[in-house]
Amino acid sequence: MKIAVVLALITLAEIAIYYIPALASLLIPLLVAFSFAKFMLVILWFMHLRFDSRIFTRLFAAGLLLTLTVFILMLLTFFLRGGPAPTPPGIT
Amino acid sequence: MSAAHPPAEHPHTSTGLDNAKLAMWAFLGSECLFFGSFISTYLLYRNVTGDGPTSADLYDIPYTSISSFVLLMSSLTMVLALSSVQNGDRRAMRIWLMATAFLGLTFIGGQVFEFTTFVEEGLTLSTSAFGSSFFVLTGFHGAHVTIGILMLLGLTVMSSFGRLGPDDSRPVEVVGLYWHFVDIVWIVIFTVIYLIPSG
Amino acid sequence: MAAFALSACSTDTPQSVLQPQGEFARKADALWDITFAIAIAVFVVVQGLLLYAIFRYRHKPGREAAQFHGNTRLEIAMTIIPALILLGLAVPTVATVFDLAAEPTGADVIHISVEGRQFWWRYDYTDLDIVTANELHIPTGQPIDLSIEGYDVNHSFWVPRLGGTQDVVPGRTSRLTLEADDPGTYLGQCKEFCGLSHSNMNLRVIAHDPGDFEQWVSDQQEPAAAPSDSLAAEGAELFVNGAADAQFAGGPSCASCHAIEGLDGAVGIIGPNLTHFAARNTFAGAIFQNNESNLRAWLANPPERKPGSQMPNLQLTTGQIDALVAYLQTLE
Amino acid sequence: MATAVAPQQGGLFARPTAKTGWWSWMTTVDHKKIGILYGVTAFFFFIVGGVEALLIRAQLATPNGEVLSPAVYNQLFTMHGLTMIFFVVIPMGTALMNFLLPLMIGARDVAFPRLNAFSYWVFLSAGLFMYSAFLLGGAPDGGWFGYAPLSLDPVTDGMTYYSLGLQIAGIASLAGAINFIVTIINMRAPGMTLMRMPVFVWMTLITSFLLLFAVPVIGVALWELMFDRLFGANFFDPAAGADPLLWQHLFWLFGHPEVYIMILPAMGIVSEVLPAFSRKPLFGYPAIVFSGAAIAFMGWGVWAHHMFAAGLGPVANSAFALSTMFIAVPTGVKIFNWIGTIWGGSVRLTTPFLFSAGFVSMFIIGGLSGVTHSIVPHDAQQTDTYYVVGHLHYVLFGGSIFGLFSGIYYWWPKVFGRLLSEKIGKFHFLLMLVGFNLTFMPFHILGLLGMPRRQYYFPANRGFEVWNLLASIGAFTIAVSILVFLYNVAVSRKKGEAAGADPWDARTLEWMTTSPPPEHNFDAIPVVRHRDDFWYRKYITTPEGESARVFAGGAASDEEQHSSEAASDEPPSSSAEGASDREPNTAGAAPPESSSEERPHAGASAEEQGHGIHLPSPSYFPLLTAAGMPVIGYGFIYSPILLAAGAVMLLVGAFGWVLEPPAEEA
Repeated sequence: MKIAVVLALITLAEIAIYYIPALASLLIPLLVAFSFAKFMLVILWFMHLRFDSRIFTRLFAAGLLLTLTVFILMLLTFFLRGGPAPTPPGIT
Repeated sequence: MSAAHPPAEHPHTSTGLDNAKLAMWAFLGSECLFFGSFISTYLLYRNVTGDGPTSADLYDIPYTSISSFVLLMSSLTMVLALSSVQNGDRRAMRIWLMATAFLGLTFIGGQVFEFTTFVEEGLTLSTSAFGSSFFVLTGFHGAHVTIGILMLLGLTVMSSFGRLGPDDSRPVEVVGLYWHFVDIVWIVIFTVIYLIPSG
Repeated sequence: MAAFALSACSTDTPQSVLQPQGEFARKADALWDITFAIAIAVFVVVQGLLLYAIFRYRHKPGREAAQFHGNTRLEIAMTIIPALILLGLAVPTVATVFDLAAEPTGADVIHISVEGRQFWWRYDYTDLDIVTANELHIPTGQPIDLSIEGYDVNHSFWVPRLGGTQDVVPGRTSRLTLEADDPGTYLGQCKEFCGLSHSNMNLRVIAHDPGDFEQWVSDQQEPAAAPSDSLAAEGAELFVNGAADAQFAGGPSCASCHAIEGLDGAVGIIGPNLTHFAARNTFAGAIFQNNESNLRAWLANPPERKPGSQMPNLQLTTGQIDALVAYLQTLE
Repeated sequence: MATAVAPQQGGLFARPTAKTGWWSWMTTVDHKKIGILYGVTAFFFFIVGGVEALLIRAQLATPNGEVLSPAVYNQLFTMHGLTMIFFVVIPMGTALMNFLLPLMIGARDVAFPRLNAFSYWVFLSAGLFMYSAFLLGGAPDGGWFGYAPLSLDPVTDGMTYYSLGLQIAGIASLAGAINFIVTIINMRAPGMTLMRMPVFVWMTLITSFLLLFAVPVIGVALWELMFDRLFGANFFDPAAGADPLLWQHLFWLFGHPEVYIMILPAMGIVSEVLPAFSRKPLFGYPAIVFSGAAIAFMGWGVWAHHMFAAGLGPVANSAFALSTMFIAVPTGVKIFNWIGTIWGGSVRLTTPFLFSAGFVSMFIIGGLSGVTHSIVPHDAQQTDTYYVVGHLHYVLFGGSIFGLFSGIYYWWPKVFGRLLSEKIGKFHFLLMLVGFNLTFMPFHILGLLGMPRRQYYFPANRGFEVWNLLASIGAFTIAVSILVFLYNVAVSRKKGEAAGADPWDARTLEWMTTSPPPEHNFDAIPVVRHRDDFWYRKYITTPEGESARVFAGGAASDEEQHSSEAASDEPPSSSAEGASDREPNTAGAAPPESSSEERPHAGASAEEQGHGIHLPSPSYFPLLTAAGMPVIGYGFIYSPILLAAGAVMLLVGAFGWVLEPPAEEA
């Protein structure tokens, strides 16, 4: 129950900072941090990873970390050279 | 499943862990890559809007926040359902399962409404790469929620016909894992897709 | 292995990557020579060990297998030695990667925009105001800066003796540098599968001495000559307006796809620019010699001669073909 | 899922009970039967893919070949690649895994028997679905790599079949991978710690993890392709500002791990076969295991080396060149360890051993040519030429297929109870080795001479003629060698030597039980005390480091042609009986006495132990559920009605699956 209250509060905070202009420069890091917090709360408590076998944690973490690594690398190969197909062709 | 013969006892396993639960966690690990691919596609294309509307034109943050909150709360009811059955209260479990399914349905209803609005404002699957990646990513998430709802209703029905077994919380726990996962995927989608403004 | 030596000596292998004829192909080849030598050495040692072990330790009555599970020192050595060899390869590789990627600079560098299309190549000499197809003319002894542009599907530009490969990706512009040591014709081909006539998407690079290249450039910059005789004039008329008969009229004319500088109304951009068509040795993805009989066969039914060709069968009559061929052959 | 319920007799959800006949094969959930189904199906597709290859080689035997039209040629090379990868090498590995995995870890079945059956039927559906495209307007023709935007080309439905068919095959792989992972983690016999597992089991585990993580990536790419083709989405259409390179990234993010998915099981087989016939433990077991894991892990960081010519820029190219080079290190470790395994052994040159040695030998070549690809500037010359085709066949044919044949010869007696002929087998090996090198060595030369791949003809006068002709002759030699294998199978079925439980004097648990194994695998689950446990039940290691057979009387001997009772306390005296230290290729060897031994009825022997061995009953629902998938596929292409029908099949199948009773009284 406590976890649920925390989750609700974080969501409220997320929306709040979206509308506070003073925090504009911090917006993305803050949002990512909040999102990460919610993510961890759900998997650790709601999905019992905190109390359950380490094997489950490893299975899930393997997929999650692989996803992060591989797709960050992939997106880097695009954005280091200016994003997707920067010169759309005129003719099809 | 393998050793599911009466009397129902936990089958012997090398690790002492339940097979179905282990399978579900492995599947969720796999799902990370699935949604990771779609989210990466979206991140690549979020500004490729062509002549169509952009995310800034479309997103209604308060609206989506509410539906996100609904989905988040459905995780709570799912936890309550599991703890009910673990305490032996199957009636309470069914109520909480129904509540979870109801919240899920509310979320799906919200998504259908959102999609309709976007289409009216001129964003369809074929408007732009942004449109394609948005609809397919959120659509696949919606499909996951829908499958979750079907499983929740299935559990409820089976429980009322006494086909879940007397003390058996395993199916509820396994479906619960799936449900929570779908929820955390939405946490990521809500933050990365809706909240972080496109630059 | 003798086969490799053989192929390196033979002279009738115009697309061999083992016979570089230019600076950029030579850099790749130099790396290959090192790598190949190391690979052969490793192959001989490892394969030798394997065969030796099998025959030395084959079963004979009375032989007992020694029961050991491993040897930590040996295993560590087996990990470190290959890693060191690879490190030795990595350094020149990375250096060459950056070397080849560097954009050539200088006032005399020729910039050409290369576009791969189904199934031919379009070259636009951006500074010289020349557009041509399939046959790329370059001067010898200087780097040519190619900007590789996509159009319809993926292709890949490749002239093995002069330089590496660059994929053509629609929506993207990439670079490739070529250089030829000596005058001559160098063959190349589209390398990325691009549909029915992928095999028919050839290209040629024709390298000239710098003086000859100047001459070629000034020839190309001239507009097409006016048709000299009446048959050719009829062909030019047909080219722009199509024929008056039922099949051709109102449909596409040659000029809806092809441009000819100096011929009013011929400004199409879908097919190759034909301003100096008769000066080319080959046509249609450099697969046909540019002569009258090939040209006639081509005009009679392009998709049959080159499957999947974007140029449709226009149901031309023999008379129309006569006129068009006569005109095209005036386009020196 | 299905949990304890009072068994309901009859009715809608009654489970089938057939133990023999074709219906029993349709409804089986026995991992051994499913393994055989996988093997037979994969071999069928091997023949089909092989015929496609022969047609291609017939076309390319001479310059300007006119055997095939370009449209047909493009379909054939596409389907050859898809077939060999998705419907031959992977499922052939799965066949062996299915049959052997539970036996090797001392389990009665996999963790989810019905899911296992489901995987098979989905795999079969995917294959039939893909091939039905030939009859329905044209097979996929955009290459197995399906590069967009060419794969968006709407001329035929071929690439729609590609996007849906591979998706279905992916579901099969994913279900199988999850099943194997859970089985290996959870179903090991007592004492079977991870580091006591046979290497084949390790490689299965690693392969399954690769599939688990790689399949969703290609799944997403295929969904996106399907949405582009069918519903006008813009994932890969450059006209809408989309970047076709996204397809290449997603495809190779899957495609490179896929290479290891195909080679690691073969590496596992070799790591079983070499020790068995060298009569030595595997050299450097931990190194082999960890290098396998390292290859799998590093395999995720090298995908862009398939895109060196795509214009990623020098930084990305250098980074991927480095990661590619260093993946050669763990691969090299494996090769050295295999040589170390043979070193000092007492090597019996049996057919399985020869195929394994052939694997190592050919894989050295494939590995070295792989290293040459990482030299980016020269890769720019090799890429998309026959050099690459040569390399990949040295890895996938010289590697995977040789390894799989090694496994087939090695485990054939376990699966069918009869040995394959050694004489014919060795002939098969020789012919295949010669044919293979004759086919694919010239490919390297052709590539260096500048012949691009995926060409429906090659022109004369470019120096390609001789090598192409040699390659075509080689291809037909391989075909003959496959006929020799089929002849061997036919001979073995009729008059093959009875195998007994342990014809090779092998090391791992599957040889403890009868050949073929009983439905419940082991009368009593063995307790594992060693790596290569079965070996240490038969032999002790003397203080001099040599092995000595353990007799009932305690005497040790290295003589052949005797049978002995294994020194084992569990199961008491029965299972290892008939283990004979006999070379099947020494002609005239007496058939082991165990071949005629009758095993006690499964139930009876189990009753003696005081536990009923309850194996799950067969089930209709995996088949029904799986059959819904291609129907959905056709629905996407042709009609919403079919789509609905497929969805109904899927749902009914799933509900039946959940609701059927766990077992039926036989």
